[in-house]
Amino acid sequence: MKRLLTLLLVFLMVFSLVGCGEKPAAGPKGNTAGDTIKIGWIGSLTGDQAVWGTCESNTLQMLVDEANAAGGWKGKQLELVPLDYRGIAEESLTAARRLTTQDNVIAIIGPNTSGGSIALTPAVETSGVPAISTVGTNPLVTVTEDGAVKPFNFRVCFIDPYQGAVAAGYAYDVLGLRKAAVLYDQSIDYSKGLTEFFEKQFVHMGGEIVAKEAFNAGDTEFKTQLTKIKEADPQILFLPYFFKEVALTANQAEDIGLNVVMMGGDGWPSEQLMKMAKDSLQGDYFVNHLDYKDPAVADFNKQYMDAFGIAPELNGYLAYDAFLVLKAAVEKAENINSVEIAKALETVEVQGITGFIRMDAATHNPVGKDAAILKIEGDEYVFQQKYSIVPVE
Amino acid sequence: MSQLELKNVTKKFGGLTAVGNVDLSVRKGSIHGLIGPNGAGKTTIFNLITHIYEPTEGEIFFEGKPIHQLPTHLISRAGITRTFQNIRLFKDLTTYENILTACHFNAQYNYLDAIARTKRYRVGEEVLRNNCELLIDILKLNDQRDILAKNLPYGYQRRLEIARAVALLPKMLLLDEPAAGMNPDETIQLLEIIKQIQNQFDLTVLIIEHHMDLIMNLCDRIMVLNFGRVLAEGTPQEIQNHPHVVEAYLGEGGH
Amino acid sequence: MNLSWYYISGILIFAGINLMAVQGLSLLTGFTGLFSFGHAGFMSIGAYTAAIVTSWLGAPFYVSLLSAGLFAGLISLIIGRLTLKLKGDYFVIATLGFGESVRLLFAFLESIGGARGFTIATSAHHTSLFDVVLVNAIGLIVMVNLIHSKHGRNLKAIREEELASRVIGIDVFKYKMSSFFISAFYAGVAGGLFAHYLLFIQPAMFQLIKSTELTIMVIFGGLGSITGSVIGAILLTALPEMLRFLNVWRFVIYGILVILIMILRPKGLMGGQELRLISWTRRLISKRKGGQA
Amino acid sequence: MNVTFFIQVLINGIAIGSVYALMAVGYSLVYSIMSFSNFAHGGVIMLGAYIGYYSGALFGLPIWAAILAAMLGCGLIAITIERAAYNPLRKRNAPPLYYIISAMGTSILLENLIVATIGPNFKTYPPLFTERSIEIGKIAIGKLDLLMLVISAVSLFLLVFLIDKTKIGMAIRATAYNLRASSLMGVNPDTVIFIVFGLGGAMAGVAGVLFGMRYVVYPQIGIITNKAFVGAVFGGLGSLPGAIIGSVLLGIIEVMASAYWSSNLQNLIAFVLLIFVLIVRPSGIMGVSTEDKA
Repeated sequence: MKRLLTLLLVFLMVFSLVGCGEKPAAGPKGNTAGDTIKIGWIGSLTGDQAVWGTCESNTLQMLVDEANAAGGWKGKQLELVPLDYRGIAEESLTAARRLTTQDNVIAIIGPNTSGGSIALTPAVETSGVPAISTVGTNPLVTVTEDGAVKPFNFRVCFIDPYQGAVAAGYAYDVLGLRKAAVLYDQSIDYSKGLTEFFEKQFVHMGGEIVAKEAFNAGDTEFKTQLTKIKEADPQILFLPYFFKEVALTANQAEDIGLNVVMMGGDGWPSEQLMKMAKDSLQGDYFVNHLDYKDPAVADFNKQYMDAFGIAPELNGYLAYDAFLVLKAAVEKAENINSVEIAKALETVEVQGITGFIRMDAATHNPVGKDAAILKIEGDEYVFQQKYSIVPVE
Repeated sequence: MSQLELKNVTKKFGGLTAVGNVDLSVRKGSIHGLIGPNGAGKTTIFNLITHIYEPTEGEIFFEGKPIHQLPTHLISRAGITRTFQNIRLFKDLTTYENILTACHFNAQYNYLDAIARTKRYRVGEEVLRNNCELLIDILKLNDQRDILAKNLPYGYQRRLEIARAVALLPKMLLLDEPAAGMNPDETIQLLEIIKQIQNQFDLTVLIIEHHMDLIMNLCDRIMVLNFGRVLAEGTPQEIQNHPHVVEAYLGEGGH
Repeated sequence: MNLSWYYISGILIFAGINLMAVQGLSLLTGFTGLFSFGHAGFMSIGAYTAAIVTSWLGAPFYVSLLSAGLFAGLISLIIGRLTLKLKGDYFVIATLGFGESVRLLFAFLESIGGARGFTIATSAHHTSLFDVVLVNAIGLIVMVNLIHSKHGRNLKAIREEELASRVIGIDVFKYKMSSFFISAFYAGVAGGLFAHYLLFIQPAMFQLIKSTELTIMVIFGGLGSITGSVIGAILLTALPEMLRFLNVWRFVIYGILVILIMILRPKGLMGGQELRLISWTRRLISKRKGGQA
Repeated sequence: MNVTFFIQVLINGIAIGSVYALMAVGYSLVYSIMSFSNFAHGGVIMLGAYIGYYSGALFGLPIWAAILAAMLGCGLIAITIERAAYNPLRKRNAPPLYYIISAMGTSILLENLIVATIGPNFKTYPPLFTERSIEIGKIAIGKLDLLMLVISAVSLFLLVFLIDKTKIGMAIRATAYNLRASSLMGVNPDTVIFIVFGLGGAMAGVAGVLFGMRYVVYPQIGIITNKAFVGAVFGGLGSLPGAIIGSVLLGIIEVMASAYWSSNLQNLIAFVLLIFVLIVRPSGIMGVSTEDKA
């Protein structure tokens, strides 16, 4: 007993002494760039999100190289420090702790999940380094549960409510459809969020949800849900999830003879979607940030194709915009210091590849970003119109 | 008065009768032998007494109380324990730990006592350790105390298994072929040890064995089984002269 | 390279959280011989319990940890009652089914955030390294004392030979239940620490891979060795961070290391041996004293 | 809901169940011999899907040839895994649960090896049919589903035939009965284990190609085998017919739960049912319960 007590005391004393040093000083000082400007990135290079993560990291490396070739920012060369978090939320916190204090980055871009983006908040707030989420769409990424804005968390994508509402509005208003069905991935918050706000908006406008079915990430068979949906005889089927499952759903809908207009969000567009299910998706719509015919988009697409031999995913465009937003903030800030950059980010305005981005200081979300509605016709995503809506509360 | 009583006990596996209508009565303080050719159902009887198998029919009484519905660990708590034909020691524990573990009945303290290391725990552990030392002395396992059970020579493994059984301070000990694989010297030693512990701990012993010398020297009474049925029962002299036994078992040329 | 203490302490906190769960699992696996692939389930139950207790009831942090452990333990009693009679792999599979069920259930329960997760009130305590060390130290003392008692010995006996244990009067089922309960309690407390470190939890954090990682830590360190579990938890938590220079290859190497340890040191790093840190330091001290005299 | 709906759902269930069955027989074969759950099986299936994809995409092989290539490739891979990760444990008589950990290490290794070399991108098989389904009355059946059902049935039939009726099969069954005793009967357990892993791998190859053809190929598809695993347990570990029946049953139960109750609970029901089945029949539907022998 005595021996153990002694051991315990020694143990505790050592650790509590060291532990005391951990408490942050009042108001973080942040990191200031040295000879180079270090930008951190957290995303998936392994795990089931790696497709999107790899595209983000490729895009950023390409942009960093390009910027360096052009003389860097404010005369300083850039350096990208990419860290893999396997899509596991808690690993993003450890990665952020490292980036902010060991690598002394002036900002973090990523990660690509809401969970990861929320999990790293304590680290960025302790160190005073801004984090710009690429596709973390959960409102809680940038605000707390009480609605207070988190000083160091930003994002460049839509939040869930907006896309869902846009899809509902377009289906009801423009396409004139009244009976909708939804199939969603209940294990990911993106899909749940879109579903919730699609439903709210559609019902509010006077439409009816005739079927609502769910599946879990990793599932590949949706025929039973689709058979149920077919029984309910909807006019439109909303599929708020990512292209891999969208393609499987569309093909399987075809298999069971469910022919109905389908609609989705920004998880849809990908070269892979067309490869897997072009025929099953003819005449279907999705909400997106950008028009693929836009010259800026086309340039980037070509550049990316040349460098990596594969078309970029949506995350590439958003990583691109996160980079532009960061660049604008660095230029705006007096010193290349992370706290000052975070301050500058609050009021930044840039013409991004996914639209015009104006950061809202009260929510740290981009506002005024129009949603584009695209239709799949042949091999093309055909731009229909810009569509915006004020979502119901 | 008999300490252990089997009444019309039957065990069937599927359609096969392993033990059929066996009546057995073991007197307190006696050494009772159980012999018969392989597959005669001897070990099955042990398994039925210790409730490793559920009897298909029949009743088992120990000290007048029915035990055939008690789970195995309560039967040993009631005072019956055993060894195994194919030796089942705690292989990765030392001799000392094997015995110490089996002593656990002799101290009563709960989890909280153990966690807080209360006086009850310390006194209890003291008792256990003393018991354990005593057994190591009696069974002459001093030189083997820190050797892992799996590394012990065969004879010592058998001996350790007996020590572990005796550690429970049982009233009745069932020994399943304790001398199997032993040379004559070791067998004689074993004989002495069994006699000694039977005396010292006031034990009733039920023993399965193929070594006829050992059985005939040791036992007060013997039961002979064949094909799951009782062939004969009696004193060693009676058994040796029993015509059926001579024919069916001893005649086999045996062991 | 200059290492940052903030980064390292972050790893150590996770190592400590894992260690808490691994300690319990070590009792179950290393000392009782039962494998579980469902302990992420108990961790998640602990995490949600602790989060709710502090966020909704405003209870103090350490009270929430205790309730996390107790609630996870309570659930383990129900699950154990139903499944502990199963043999070998069937029990492993039942625990796997339990772990997945719990995760799917949490994702389904909208009142606690469903798949989107649960955010802990900002006023709640934030798990520090000190908390983690303190809780683990208490956990270790309890565990070591338990193992060095007749109850610990009975568990080891069950691990070695179930039938023989029954014959020497050990109530195997009851002891398995206790071991399962204690391991679930530890996992629950680990979940509570985890929730208050991240201040945000979601069901996706408690996938099957988490359960298997915990089991790998126990076996990597060595079955039947608490020291091994400590080493296993710290080393394997830190390993992916240490292997970062390998980029996408780091989990290839991780996999290879796991196989190599099984093949080359099938008993794990410590394999039933305890590092006698105390006697070792004492010897060192007495030697030094001798030298001075 | 009407009869057509029921039949449509039932067909869906059998189609899913047949995929599970193809994956589950590999588990079951290995379990029957080595008594451990081979968690690396999912990884082998994943590799099978890639082999099928590349034999089609790079060498332009037709689908039957791609399946053969995957069977051969996966058979070899499974044997290699046995040699590298399990054989050393067997030589040391390690308890079955050590194998599980080694299997998990292998599964982590395989998934990440593909991520690191081929990359995380999704790969799609070229479409086999332009018209995707045939309609019988009001019921539509996917041609791919049908093809898959046929291939699964044929390969499962061949496997069962092999185990039940041939000399090799008898050796395998003898070994399954008792690994050590079989060597006394003149069967070399090493050979049997070699064959069993080869066969299990070959079945994994078929499953991988069919899976890839019907869905999509990516490094994490091995995770779907968790369901196949549940199917094998349903049926009784180590029993081949059990694995097939259990898997098909699981497929049907899943879709029925989703069709007549709630699709939110589909997976939850599968796992809860798993625990329930184990409680009621601790060795599965076809499994043999064993009594402790003293």
